[in-house]
Amino acid sequence: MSTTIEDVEPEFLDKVIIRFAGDSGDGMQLAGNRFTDASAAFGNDLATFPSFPAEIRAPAGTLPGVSSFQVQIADFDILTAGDEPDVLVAMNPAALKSNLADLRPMGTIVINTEAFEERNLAKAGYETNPLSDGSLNGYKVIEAPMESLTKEAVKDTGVSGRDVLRSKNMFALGLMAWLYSRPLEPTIEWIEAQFGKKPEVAAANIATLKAGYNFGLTTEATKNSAVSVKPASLPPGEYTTISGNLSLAWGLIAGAKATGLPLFYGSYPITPASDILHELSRHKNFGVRTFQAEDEIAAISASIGAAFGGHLAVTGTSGPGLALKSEALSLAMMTELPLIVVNVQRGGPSTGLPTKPEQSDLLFAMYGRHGESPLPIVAASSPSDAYDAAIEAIRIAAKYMTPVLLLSDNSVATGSEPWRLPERDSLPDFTVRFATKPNGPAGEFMPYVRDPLTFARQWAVPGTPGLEHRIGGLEKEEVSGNVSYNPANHQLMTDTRAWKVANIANDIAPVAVDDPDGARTLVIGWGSTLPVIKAAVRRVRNAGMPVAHVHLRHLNPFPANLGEVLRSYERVLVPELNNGQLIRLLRAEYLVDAVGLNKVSALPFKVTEIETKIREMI
Amino acid sequence: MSTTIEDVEPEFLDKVIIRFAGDSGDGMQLAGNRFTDASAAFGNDLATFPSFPAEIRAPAGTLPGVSSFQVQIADFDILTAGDEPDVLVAMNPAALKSNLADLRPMGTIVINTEAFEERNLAKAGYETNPLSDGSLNGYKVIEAPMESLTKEAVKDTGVSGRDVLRSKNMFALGLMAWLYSRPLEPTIEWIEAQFGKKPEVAAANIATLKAGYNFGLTTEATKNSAVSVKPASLPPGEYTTISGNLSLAWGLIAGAKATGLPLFYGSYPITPASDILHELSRHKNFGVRTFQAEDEIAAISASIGAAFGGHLAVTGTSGPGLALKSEALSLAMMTELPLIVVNVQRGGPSTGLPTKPEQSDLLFAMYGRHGESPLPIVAASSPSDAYDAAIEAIRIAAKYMTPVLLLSDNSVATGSEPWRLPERDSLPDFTVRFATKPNGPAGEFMPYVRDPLTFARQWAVPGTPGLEHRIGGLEKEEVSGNVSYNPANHQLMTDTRAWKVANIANDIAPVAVDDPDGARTLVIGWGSTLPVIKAAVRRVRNAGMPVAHVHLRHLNPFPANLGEVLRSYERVLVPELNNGQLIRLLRAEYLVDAVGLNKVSALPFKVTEIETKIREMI
Amino acid sequence: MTTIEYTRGDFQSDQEVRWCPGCGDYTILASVQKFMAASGIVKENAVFISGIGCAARFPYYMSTYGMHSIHGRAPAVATGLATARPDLSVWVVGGDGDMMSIGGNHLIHALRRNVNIKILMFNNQIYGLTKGQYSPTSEVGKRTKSSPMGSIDYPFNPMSLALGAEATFAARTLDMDTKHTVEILEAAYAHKGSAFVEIYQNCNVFNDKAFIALTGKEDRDSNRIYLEHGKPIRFGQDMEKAVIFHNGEATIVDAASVDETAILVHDQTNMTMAFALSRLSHSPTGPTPLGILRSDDSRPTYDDGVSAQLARAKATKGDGNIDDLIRSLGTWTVK
Amino acid sequence: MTTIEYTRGDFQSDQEVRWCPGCGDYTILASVQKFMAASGIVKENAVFISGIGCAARFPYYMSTYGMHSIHGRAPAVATGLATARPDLSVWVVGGDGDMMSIGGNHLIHALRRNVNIKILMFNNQIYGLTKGQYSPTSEVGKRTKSSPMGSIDYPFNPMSLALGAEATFAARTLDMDTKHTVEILEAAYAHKGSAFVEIYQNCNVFNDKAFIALTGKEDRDSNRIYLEHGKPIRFGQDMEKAVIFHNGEATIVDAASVDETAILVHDQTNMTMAFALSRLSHSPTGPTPLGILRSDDSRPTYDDGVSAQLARAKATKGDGNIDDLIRSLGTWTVK
Ligand SMILES: Cc1ncc(C[n+]2csc(CCOP(=O)(O)OP(=O)(O)O)c2C)c(N)n1
Ligand SMILES: Cc1ncc(C[n+]2csc(CCOP(=O)(O)OP(=O)(O)O)c2C)c(N)n1
Ligand code: SF4
Ligand code: SF4
Ligand SMILES: [Mg+2]
Ligand SMILES: [Mg+2]
Repeated sequence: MSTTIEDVEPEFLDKVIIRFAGDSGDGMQLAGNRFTDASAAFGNDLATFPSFPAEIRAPAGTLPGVSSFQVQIADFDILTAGDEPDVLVAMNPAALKSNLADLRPMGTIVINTEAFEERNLAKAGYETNPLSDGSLNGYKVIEAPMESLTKEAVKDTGVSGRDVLRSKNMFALGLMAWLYSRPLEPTIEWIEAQFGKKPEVAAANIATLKAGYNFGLTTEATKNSAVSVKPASLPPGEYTTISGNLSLAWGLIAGAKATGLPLFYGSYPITPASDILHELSRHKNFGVRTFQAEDEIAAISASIGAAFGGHLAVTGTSGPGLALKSEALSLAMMTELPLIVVNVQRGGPSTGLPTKPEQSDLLFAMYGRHGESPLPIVAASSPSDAYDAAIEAIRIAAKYMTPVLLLSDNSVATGSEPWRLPERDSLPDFTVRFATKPNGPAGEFMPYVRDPLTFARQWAVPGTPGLEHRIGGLEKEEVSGNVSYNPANHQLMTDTRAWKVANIANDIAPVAVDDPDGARTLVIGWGSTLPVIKAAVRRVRNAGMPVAHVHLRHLNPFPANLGEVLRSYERVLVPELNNGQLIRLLRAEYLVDAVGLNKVSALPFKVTEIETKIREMI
Repeated sequence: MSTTIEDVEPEFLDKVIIRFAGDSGDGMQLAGNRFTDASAAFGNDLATFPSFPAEIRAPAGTLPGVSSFQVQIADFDILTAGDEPDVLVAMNPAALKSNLADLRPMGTIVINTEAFEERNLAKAGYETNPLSDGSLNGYKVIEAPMESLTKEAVKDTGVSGRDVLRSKNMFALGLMAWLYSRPLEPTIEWIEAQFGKKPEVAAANIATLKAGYNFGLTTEATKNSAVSVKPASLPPGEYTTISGNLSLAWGLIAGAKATGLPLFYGSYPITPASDILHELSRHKNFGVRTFQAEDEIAAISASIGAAFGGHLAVTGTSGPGLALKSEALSLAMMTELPLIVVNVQRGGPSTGLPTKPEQSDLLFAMYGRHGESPLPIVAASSPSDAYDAAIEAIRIAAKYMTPVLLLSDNSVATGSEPWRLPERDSLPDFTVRFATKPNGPAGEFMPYVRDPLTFARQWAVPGTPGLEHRIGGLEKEEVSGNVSYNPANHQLMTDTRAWKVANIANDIAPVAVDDPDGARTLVIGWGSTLPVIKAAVRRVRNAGMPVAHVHLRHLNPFPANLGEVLRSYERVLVPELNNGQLIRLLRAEYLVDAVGLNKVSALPFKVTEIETKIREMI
Repeated sequence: MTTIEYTRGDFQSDQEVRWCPGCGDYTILASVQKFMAASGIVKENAVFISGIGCAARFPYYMSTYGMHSIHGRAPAVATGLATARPDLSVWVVGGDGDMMSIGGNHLIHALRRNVNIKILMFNNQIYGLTKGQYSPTSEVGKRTKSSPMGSIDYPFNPMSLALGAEATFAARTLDMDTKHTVEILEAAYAHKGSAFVEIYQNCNVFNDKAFIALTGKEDRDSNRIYLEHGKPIRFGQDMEKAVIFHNGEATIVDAASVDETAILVHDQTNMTMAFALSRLSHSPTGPTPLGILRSDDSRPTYDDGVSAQLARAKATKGDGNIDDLIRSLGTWTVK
Repeated sequence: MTTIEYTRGDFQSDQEVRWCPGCGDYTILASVQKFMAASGIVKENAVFISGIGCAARFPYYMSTYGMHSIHGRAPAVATGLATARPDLSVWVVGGDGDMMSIGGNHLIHALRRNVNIKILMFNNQIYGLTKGQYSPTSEVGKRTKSSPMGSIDYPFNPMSLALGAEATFAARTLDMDTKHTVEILEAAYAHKGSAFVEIYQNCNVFNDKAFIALTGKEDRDSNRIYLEHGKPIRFGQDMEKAVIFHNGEATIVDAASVDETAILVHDQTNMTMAFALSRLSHSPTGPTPLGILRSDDSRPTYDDGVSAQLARAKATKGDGNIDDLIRSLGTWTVK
């Protein structure tokens, strides 16, 4: 079997700027050139910008000794090597220090950790280690002990002495090849040609190259995969750049704050959701409790326990983990406790493609429980939107006493974009009021007395005198909450649970149709396809053809006006990164003959793919 | 809280015949009369048939000493107390012996186990104990040590001596009240009136009555709940009477036999699926291996292991267990191993109503996995049909190398009906041929080489020299089966998995429409509603109105002609014991404006409910 | 906290108890209610969490807060509750199937974490609710509906399993022995951390007399080995039997046959000794240790650890401010 | 069965090994391949089943049959396979997270059932694949991405847990010590029933040097306690240390300070002794027992039990006939 052909993907990228930086002895120019060639072989447009130390022999490890090579790769004609790099490879502290300022916010830094020891830090003028002092918090950091990994990789190739570490640039190159799905072949061929006479050197370079690539693969390293299409101009305001996992975590903290309840996050690590756990575990001073459970079932079960105890409970995971949570989620539904279940979708089914984007868990979120078990579903459409989506999910959960599914995906989670920050002190008020007084005729507490408007039951937490009560997974008698086998009651409770969720349609914004020109064709999407659909719609309109766009935040219930909107267009296109999931819900609900544009190739849509389809339809 | 109001259900029953039998001192007449009164209070039509010992003082425990009381309850006018009882309460061996011959096949026997000791057995003329010698295999047996339970129940009531056991008839009565959802109140009132002067006797009787009722509740005892509407006349043939759990178990044995493979059944007990495990564990001489796992995840995982090893593997459960199997089922789908997942649906969501019928897991079966994970779904429509449905599921699984969901429900599982047996030696031949030779260019085995017609991959089992290979849950490269991150390959494999299942539509019978009179209205159903829909359709037709009926065995894929059939009717009615699940699939797939008739009250449909709706629509 | 005077009845709920008459669960319920009334636990602070099974109906019968959750997950639900709300007294109740079959993983993880929850496992060596299949504590050879030719599953020894999972408190008692049950409950409550209490419980319907060796008039005195911390381990009708260490194993001998000093003095803080004692009986058909095998308060509890980290974070970083948090990566302004 | 001559290479698959350079998994892979070649196992009869994790990529690198299943479920998959196909040699491979976190329940149940599978747990005390969170074997206080203030989870002692779960075979070895690893694999294979082998494995990327006390030049000789059945337990640079039983616990002493006869003679069939030895170290930062803690062939295996019941059923009832079965409840005829 060939090494890498299987893994090569003709990645879609609007554009990416990568800068390799290291000591002048680190072979960064070579790494950069090889990466450029591999990309050229691949049909991308390229522009490069090498930068050498000004001094011929600046001392190793110092700032003046840093050498760098920047390459911009794009799908379209480009003229310059770009401005802010998206990725910085930093082989030593000096390289980091002299290049970090250029890196875009939330960019990726690939670090050769072993170079970050005291002597090198001092040479670069660092007083504390940037790897641990928190100064890299705003970036996505991939750490690798490149030196020892290189040593190990070349162990059996016959190189020795100074030659051993020579090939560590190949480690960096291999890792970048994994992150940006470049083929290894051109580089291997080049190495073989170059070192034909020194087979051991060739072998060492190839071994290290592969080691870097495999390191990415084995540790499930993900690139920033969101395709962010910047609007022509940003509206005025204060901005930061944010990735989706972070903003989602912050949204959870903010939403919990809005309810006045402490946040509890139960989770089991899983790509690409783990970073939410990591981020939340850093904010204990917000009263956030993170619980790393033994598995996803324990994670949701513990969260249900915390919810029963009056915490704003959240459990986060990705597809396989959501599958495991299904039974307990049904319990949360039956007990009508607020709970947020975050699902960061990845390529499926089964273990699938853990580091790839896909939107294929929508129907699972909708129907993934036994029995009639309706739950609200909220989806985040972009990295910054994940903040608002999390707050909205919490609003619904707390107000309606219901679990809510919050869908993100790999593109939202690991992608990043500029985010116009909400004003200070603008957090909404969702203050939760626990029950404090008995509500039963005999002075007892009846847990299934409902609010007449929201159908929500009351939340009485242990520790409150006089409200002692029991809940559970057997069917409950209305009002009293006692176990009931009564048929009429089962019908009533089933209907009530359905109504409760359906009724939320009246409490969410109607869909806003983006249709400046009175179009007859509507594109409707959800989740991380937002920027691509927007760009495609813009291009079609620029070509003088009217087309409307709707993007859904609420997947269940649908906004009240959705049916009307859909029926007011002649043609409806539903682009999704799955085999047609939203479209099934729309067709079943509204009987509209919508058309799907589907892609399940572990890649985001290209703007042109959607553009072409829209043009075809119009 | 009142004791029983919560649990009372106005049960739908076409008709049921119950016979209480015991020693003349056992109070059977009284139990029978009370049961009759409770049913009358309930609005049923009734006919009773008491039968007393011929001899005035026949010795206790002997055949001549047996006293019995039969009552027939029905929804419609009845004239006699019926012929074959559906249920026999046998308080001692003599009662069993003298009444068993009358009991209908697959009927229920409620046994007072403690009376079945040597002396009583001898008195009744039994040489071996019928409770353990297998002679009750054809029945559903509910055993209860009524004497000691009665003793315990009355412990604190103050009765003593001979009075203690007097109330054991109340235990039997309470248990019957649970099984047939009769209210306890009328009986309690009667007891209080009757024993007003002996409060301790009244208390003892009430305590025992409740103990019997609670015994049913606590041990999740289920009645035979199927509503079997007998056809006017049975076609000629050899018949037996069968319950759905048994026929499903036998169908699995038969289907495995047809493939030539040993049967492996991995399961964790759960109501109402446990009896499949019990039945299969009795047939080890068929080479059947049953594995009682630590949980449902282990049950399906072990079954996947057995399937990898070349067994015809089956895992059976009910809703909550299916939820737990979701992740592993996705693995089975990805590895494309044959596997049958039996789901005996019960009232949901969560723990729900474990002993009640419901059809609410269809969408869960369809979409209950993360990622794009399509699987065939086959449903059993009646107790006898479960045999054929099991065989069909196995045919599809083995031929297409895919897991198959086999849906049953509480009505199918615990109900019973006459079954026209297949001829001897008529078992179809599904012989599985394992791969024996390498299929790769270099003499290796490539597990994802596919059959051009079925898209099935080859099944090579460990132990076969030269075919060593690895499978797993990461996306697989076509043909080679190696792990692949290639986008085009992911699209291809996703599409192939979808096509493979969709293509089965060409290998199943087109739907047969029952439409003798050229109707304009179609009723379409699935699963255990078959007999009720049939009866309703018959009544409508008898009233001179044409109506068509289709009942689906295959829920995914749908038969190839289904769309055409649906579109050829003006009105389509979809009655389901859920909130509208099949109807969503039909609407999304065919855009037909079907109308649902839905009931989620833990009860089967009444014939009149469906009849009324059809009349309304026509 | 003012002490409130409770009676047993204060802990009885309004729900009819629906176990089979004569079921051992009744006695345990009474013991728990009795213990509760005297424990000093304020009623509204007590929570009973259960899974599914006959035993798991328990919370309905307690007038405290409670949750009848799903099969096997009660220890995990309780872990979340106790971590979120260290002010509560959280109790877990379940059967041998609930805790050791489907729930085995949550049980062992709760024990190793030392979450401050008290776990009561009603071991009847059978699945009661589903009408009598063998459980992970059923003896080899047991014939049930799912094992008509006899079970071939070697059972767990619940005490050994709990200790192997680092339980800081592991004890065993008997449904019938209410006095002892209450004592053990008191000790479990007093213990800092998770406590695992196995209660042998007779299921008179599906597995009657499983514990007859410990409950039958003839045998019980010769088979009950009551452990007491600091006391030499002797038992029998006339305390004629003793436990010694022999060849690295706890072994039963005639007390008269050994030197008094050879008799094992029970040390409930000694892990290996606890394990050795757990091996004295695998199924309770002969002499069986009852009482506290292990109780060690030296390990910090999980919930205390969580609270301490929260307090420390607040002390060093101050109360979190969301407006600052979302600006913590640096901002820029578009005019 | 004819014996086939294999070399290590015969067990290498065509797939590129993708672990990080220097990862302990490489050494273990080599040891397993070496063992396999010499074991006498016919290649097509060997099956490697794994869950998910770095360790769990193992089956791809073996040229035998294999399945890379899902996280935590490998012992259950293997149980099904071994029960269905007792003719195969079934091996399970996984990490400490795979086996002891999400897969803990299947592990303990496989051990108690004594299914004939061989379980190799690569314990690197970290979650490698998901980039370095603490695992159920990580030490308290460990700072990781998910525990920035230090972990408060008390870890399992894998040997204690396995023994508490009735493991009939429990052994520990070290990735670097290939000779010892191969010996342990041989013993595990020879054992009748389930074998649990913990292999300390260095994750040089996320948890480097976790086992330095056992692998570092300076300390290793003084910290490796190699157990040998029937031999007194001595260790150290010059065998100057010994293990004795003291106060019911295994204790390390200067060999010189005790009488030769006081030194514990290792008896691998003795469950309590095995447990006592497992308590000598909780995390391998000091003297740590290596080798076979327990090996007891006396308990029947699960798969043999299943086969025996099938054979007995056939012998007594004859081969099943489906036409008779469906008629077994009695039939009637409609003409
Ligand atoms: C997920 C799931 N699987 C299976 C069941 C069925 N079930 C309910 S209780 C039980 C076991 C009962 O045994 P045990 O826990 O020992 O409790 P007992 O009834 O003996 O008190 C089983 C298998 C269920 N409710 N949920
Ligand atoms: C259901 C599920 N949950 C979580 C994950 C993510 N995951 C994969 S491997 C792993 C743990 C890896 O640790 P370990 O088992 O110790 O193996 P190692 O990588 O250290 O060899 C986790 C949490 C998953 N693949 N599936
Ligand atoms: S079945 Fe057994 S455990 Fe359950 S209530 Fe009855 S006696 Fe008790
Ligand atoms: S992350 Fe650790 S365990 Fe995984 S391959 Fe790399 S060194 Fe090995
Ligand atoms: Mg039990
Ligand atoms: Mg690990």
